[in-house]
Amino acid sequence: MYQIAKNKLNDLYQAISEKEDLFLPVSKGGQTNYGLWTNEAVADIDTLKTVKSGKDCFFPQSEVLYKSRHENGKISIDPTELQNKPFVVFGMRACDVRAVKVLDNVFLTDPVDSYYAARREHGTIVSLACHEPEETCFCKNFDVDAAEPGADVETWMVGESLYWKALTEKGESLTALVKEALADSFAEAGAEGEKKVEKEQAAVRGIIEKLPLSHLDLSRFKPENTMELFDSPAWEDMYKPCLACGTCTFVCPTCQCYDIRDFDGGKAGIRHYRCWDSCMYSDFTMMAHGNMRTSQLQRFRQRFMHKLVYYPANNDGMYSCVGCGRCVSKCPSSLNIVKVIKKLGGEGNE
Amino acid sequence: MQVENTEFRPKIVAFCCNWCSYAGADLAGSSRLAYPADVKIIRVPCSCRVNPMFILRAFQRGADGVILCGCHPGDCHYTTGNYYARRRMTLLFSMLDYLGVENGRTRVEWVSAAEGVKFSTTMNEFVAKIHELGENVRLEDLRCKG
Amino acid sequence: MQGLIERAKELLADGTVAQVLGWRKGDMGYDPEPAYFKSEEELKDFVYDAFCGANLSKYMIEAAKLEGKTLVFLKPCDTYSFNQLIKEHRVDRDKTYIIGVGCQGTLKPEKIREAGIKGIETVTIDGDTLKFDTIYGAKEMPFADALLERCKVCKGKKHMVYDELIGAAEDEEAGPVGNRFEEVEKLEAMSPEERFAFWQEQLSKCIRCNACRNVCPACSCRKCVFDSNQYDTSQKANAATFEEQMFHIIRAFHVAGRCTDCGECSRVCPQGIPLHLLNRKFIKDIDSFYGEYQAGADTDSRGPLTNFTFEDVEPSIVQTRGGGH
Amino acid sequence: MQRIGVFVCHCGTNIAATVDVKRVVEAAAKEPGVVHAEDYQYMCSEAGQLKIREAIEQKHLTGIVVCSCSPRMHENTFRQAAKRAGINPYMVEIANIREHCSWIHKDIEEATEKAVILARAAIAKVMLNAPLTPGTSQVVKRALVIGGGIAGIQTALDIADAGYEVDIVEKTPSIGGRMSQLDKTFPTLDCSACILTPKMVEAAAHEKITIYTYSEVEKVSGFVGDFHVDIRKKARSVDMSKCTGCGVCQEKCPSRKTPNEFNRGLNTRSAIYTPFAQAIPNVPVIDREHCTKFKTGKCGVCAKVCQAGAIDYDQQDEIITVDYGAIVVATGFDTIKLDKYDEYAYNQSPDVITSLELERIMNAAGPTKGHLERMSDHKPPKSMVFIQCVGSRCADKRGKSYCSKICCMYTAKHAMLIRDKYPDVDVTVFYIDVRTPGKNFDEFYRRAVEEYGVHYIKGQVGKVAPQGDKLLVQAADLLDNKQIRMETDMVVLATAIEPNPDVRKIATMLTASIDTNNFLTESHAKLRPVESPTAGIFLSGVCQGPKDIPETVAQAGAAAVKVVGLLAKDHLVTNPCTAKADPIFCNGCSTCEKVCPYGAISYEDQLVNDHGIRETRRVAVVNSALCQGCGACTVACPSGAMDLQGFSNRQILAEVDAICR
Repeated sequence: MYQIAKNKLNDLYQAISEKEDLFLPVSKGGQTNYGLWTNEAVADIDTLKTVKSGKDCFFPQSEVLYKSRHENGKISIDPTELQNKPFVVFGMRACDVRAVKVLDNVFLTDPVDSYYAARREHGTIVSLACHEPEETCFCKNFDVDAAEPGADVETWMVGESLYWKALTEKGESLTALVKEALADSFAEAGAEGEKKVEKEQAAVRGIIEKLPLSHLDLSRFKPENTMELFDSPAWEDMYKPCLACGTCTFVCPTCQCYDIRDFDGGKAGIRHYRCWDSCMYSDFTMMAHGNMRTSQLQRFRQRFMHKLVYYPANNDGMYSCVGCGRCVSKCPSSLNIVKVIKKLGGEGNE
Repeated sequence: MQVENTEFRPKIVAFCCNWCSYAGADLAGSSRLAYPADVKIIRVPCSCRVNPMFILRAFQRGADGVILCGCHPGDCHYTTGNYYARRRMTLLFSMLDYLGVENGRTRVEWVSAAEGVKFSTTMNEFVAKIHELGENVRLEDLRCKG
Repeated sequence: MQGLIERAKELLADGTVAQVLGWRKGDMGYDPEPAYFKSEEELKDFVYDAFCGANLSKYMIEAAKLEGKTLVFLKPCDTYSFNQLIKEHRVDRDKTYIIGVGCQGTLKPEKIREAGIKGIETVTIDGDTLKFDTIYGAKEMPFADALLERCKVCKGKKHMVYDELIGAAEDEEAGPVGNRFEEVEKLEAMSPEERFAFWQEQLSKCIRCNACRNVCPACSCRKCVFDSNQYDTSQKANAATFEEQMFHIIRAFHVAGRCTDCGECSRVCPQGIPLHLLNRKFIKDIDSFYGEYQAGADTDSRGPLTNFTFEDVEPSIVQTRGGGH
Repeated sequence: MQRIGVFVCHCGTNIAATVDVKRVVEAAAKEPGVVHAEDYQYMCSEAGQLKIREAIEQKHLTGIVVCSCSPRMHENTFRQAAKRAGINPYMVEIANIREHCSWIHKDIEEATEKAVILARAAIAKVMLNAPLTPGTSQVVKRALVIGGGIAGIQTALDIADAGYEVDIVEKTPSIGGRMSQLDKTFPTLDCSACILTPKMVEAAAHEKITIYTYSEVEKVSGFVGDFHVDIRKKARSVDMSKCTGCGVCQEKCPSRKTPNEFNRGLNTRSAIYTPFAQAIPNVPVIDREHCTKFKTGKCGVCAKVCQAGAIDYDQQDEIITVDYGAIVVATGFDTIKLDKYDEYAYNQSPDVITSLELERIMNAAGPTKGHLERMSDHKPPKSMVFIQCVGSRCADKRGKSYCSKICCMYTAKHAMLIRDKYPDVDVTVFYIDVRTPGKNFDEFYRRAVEEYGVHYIKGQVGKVAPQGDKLLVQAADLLDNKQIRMETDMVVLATAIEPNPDVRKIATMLTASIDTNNFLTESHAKLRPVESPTAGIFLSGVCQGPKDIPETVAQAGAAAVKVVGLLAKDHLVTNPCTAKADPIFCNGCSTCEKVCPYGAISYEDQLVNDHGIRETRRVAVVNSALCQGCGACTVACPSGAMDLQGFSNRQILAEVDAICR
């Protein structure tokens, strides 16, 4: 384990970004979102939750798949090059790291999404343990340990130092890179460091235990209850405040639905691109004949049934909610998955 | 005259109402009153047919200036169309200005069917103004470049 | 609040209304959700406090399709939106029973978080102070510091439309507070370059979640142009900055003269974009060019963009008025 | 899939001299959707049209683009050609590469490049064109003529003679108009009343003509073939059916101080009056503003003396609504106000008069019974000065930029008549130019100079100043290059004429366009001179531009023929480029209705199937017979539900895209 003083973090970012693109939480216009590190960027790793998760780094909100052009009666096609340079994502919290696994299950299983796969292959994730979790956090319910975030490298901010521990090969090589660049400030943490981290972990776990949403009962979300949950009259009551905006899906680290569209840029040619879609939108899964989900109730139900029932049924019981709580704080109508779990989940929620 | 490639050739879209301004442009033509070829005219039935969406789209697609010409207030073929256009464009232009887009890139001018001279001078002036402002970058859409 | 519940029970019981649209208390004390209540039993979860910021007017579009009358609770500024919707034939006044509720300002939970208060277990509004029990200990902050921007420049405590009033302010007639155009004026005073940089920074945060649009009572289109192929503008991507400008300019333009300045757009924006500054610019321009106009103050006046005078200012005013207009 | 043909016209050298048409053809051929492109000398010629037809038939074209002159010129020609070849006439778009390109650019490179872009825009548009079918509408076989002067009377007579009903609406108590105020007419010097009165009588007696005098058009709705007009028949206070026209009421009326409009205020008239002796109808009206009975309630003399009992003080204005197939505007003119011409002392001296006032002085029925005398002291003048172009051909804002056209001739007439009747009166005319284009006009003017000894001095008068009982005239003689100061007894101002000020109001009601001088605009200056751009509205007389009597009569006849041509049809084909609402997108918010100038939009509850959601919704419905296709509603509509056929959102955006490409 290594450690680096908090006030030297900019050197760390600088060192990494000299070799590889570095994405980390950046404050811009009063909000913190993942962005590319530059000398002008204002890194902000203190904010617990970025507005959007780090999902963009691997599955960007919008990406061009290929460009085509019609010129002099001929059509040419120019596919987008896959990610082929290494990059680093710094500061991902445990929930977001878990979310990447959720996405992996979708995009890396056959048929493999080559755009996503290339980014995963070249991306190194440096996670950051949570320090003061909030009341909207409910990661514990999904066995996410905010004190031990995992990924290629995991880090802890304890007091004025960042503690750094490589977990994978990619993590080791990033560590080597940093070590070489920052011989003075990036040092072995030693046993004392380990102890500090352990203490911090215990404290955080203690807090998490006390969080109001840490003890949800998910027991009823099982494949065998699918139809019962699907037909629950509770949906009728729950969906009504939903405005059908895409906030929950766009801030969600695990939502993976996308749409593929064309943009005619005139002389610049046509861009065949994919972009995040939201199951909350009325044209989600719209087909030529119409839409199989004609009401907001159906669309609303789809989102939560997918997260809590369909996805786990296909992925060895892994829920595709990671308890990050972004939807809890961002929904304009204060609707969220927790309210759904409480209403439809096991009796433990009473 | 040899036009050099490096020279800035603005793209200017002029929406002209069918009854007055388009006819005014025709008159400028038949009177051989020159104005730069950068101006391309789109015929619309009335100035009130011009949707702010059209103007933004032109900028998105790389236009450097957009001008809307209609009948003089009071002379609208449809009686009141240009009055609505006047309010719409005033508010739209003010909004673009507020967003930091150079306010010289948009213009409304009332040109009657008899005002070939005015049409030509207006276009000459407008093109000169756009030359002064240079290329539109603030409302460009990178997806439409290159 | 108890008064509201009792009255709602009465109206349900005597058959005046078939359902009640209000707010249901949430888990955290600051997260009530808009909800329908159909029985006395359900009404036990009814809540009305300063966290009930949601403007329920827009829900009345859908409510018009329900069986029977709907009782809706509207705050003073919500009634403007409702009136505007009446004008546009989007709600059914005859199927609505409006109880105008008093309002002392509504709060933005985001501001509490910004004040560093986290791990909230309970919230209490104690006069001018917000008191919190958190897992990190007891915390408090001034009520006024958590107010939504719109409430700091409240346009008045008067209800524009209602069937009855409960708990309305005694100073119903009191006029607006503060200068709601202050921020707009600040921007106007900047150079075009500064303005451009400001909006660039703000609008580039947009994730096109459409929350601003979907919450907006003026954006009541069955199908938004940005979701349809009517103008070839259907776009979901936020690929280039222009996309955001186009969306937000056109959205503001479409609601110009119809926007009541209810501030819901800015309340819900997950990225904290001050969207109300776009709408207010239009309102300010309309006021100064065409005379003061408050959308939703009535149900029959002609909106400024469906009206004109022979002497209206020319668009060239934008060039001639100079900076700091 | 569209199959587009592009036809590039050389227009002789009009286009081909500055646009490389071959390159336009080459570039067009490469555009998506284009399957045929060719050029030709004159596309509008028979041979050119045949080429279009052949290409349509052989290549199975679905739409065509003609790169040629302005669509205002030949759009219809090419639409008809397309129609003859079997495709919908609205599958035609014109790229205007003449007026908007070849004629204004000199550089071939530049002009060609622009022509290519214009062609591209038209191709992009036509790709999105949809076949449109015009509807039909009924024609009401009745015409309205607004204005009862010689223009209106002649138009009405010609229409009536063709067998159609005509109504004349005249705002004053009698038909006759300006011509009835004239004494003699040039260049024949026949008496104006003598030739006008029979026409007035004929109109009044014609079984197909109904005359509404003392009436005004209040409101116009509808469209060509089916206008609905509200006519306000102002209360005459005299029962038309009872009055015998004996005139006793006017003789006995004690209120006699009202300025006599017919005599241009040179004398006064009674409060109950007919404007002039030959008035039609010969029924007086009570001028309520000046009548003692109406002002104070005390009088009633006219009612007492009327043997027929025709006086009716309680009469009310009556509004009648009549349907017409066509409307002719014949609102005529007035002289301009001379407030801004202080240098001529018109307001200071009664001996400075306008030419129209002189007509009344010279007229036997006028204020001086036809004796030439000064209005100040009623003495005959010994010397008179005529000043030309007062307010006409004016460079500054005080007057009119145009030539009033009739002044040179009537001044020659006045000078000649005065010299003939009063040879001792010295007559001097100050002029800028003497304009005498017209049959026997120049001869007439030369007679005035040569036979009647009228002094014509080329020069403008700088000042007229009353001095004792004389008028001092200061002028410049441009030919002799000297300043002139002369004394005279009377000054006559050839005052500019302008359209009747009411015309602006009428034009607005009719949605007819007017130019900056308030003259009604003709549809085409050369080819459609008596039609307004608004369908079904025709122009007759000076309301369209200055003209003399024979020209007015000729134009009146022309307008009548156009009206007859219209009324002879049983059905009219309507413009298919109308607005249309898509019920799936419509919010029913009533915004579009508010900006529609034609009241063409209404709302109804319709069952809508929106991708599987079936519900009854309030949606906008456009009456395509009323819609004129301005498009105001399309922009007012936030959801884009309202679109304009032929100029749809997507078509215009396609043009924008093509131009900016």
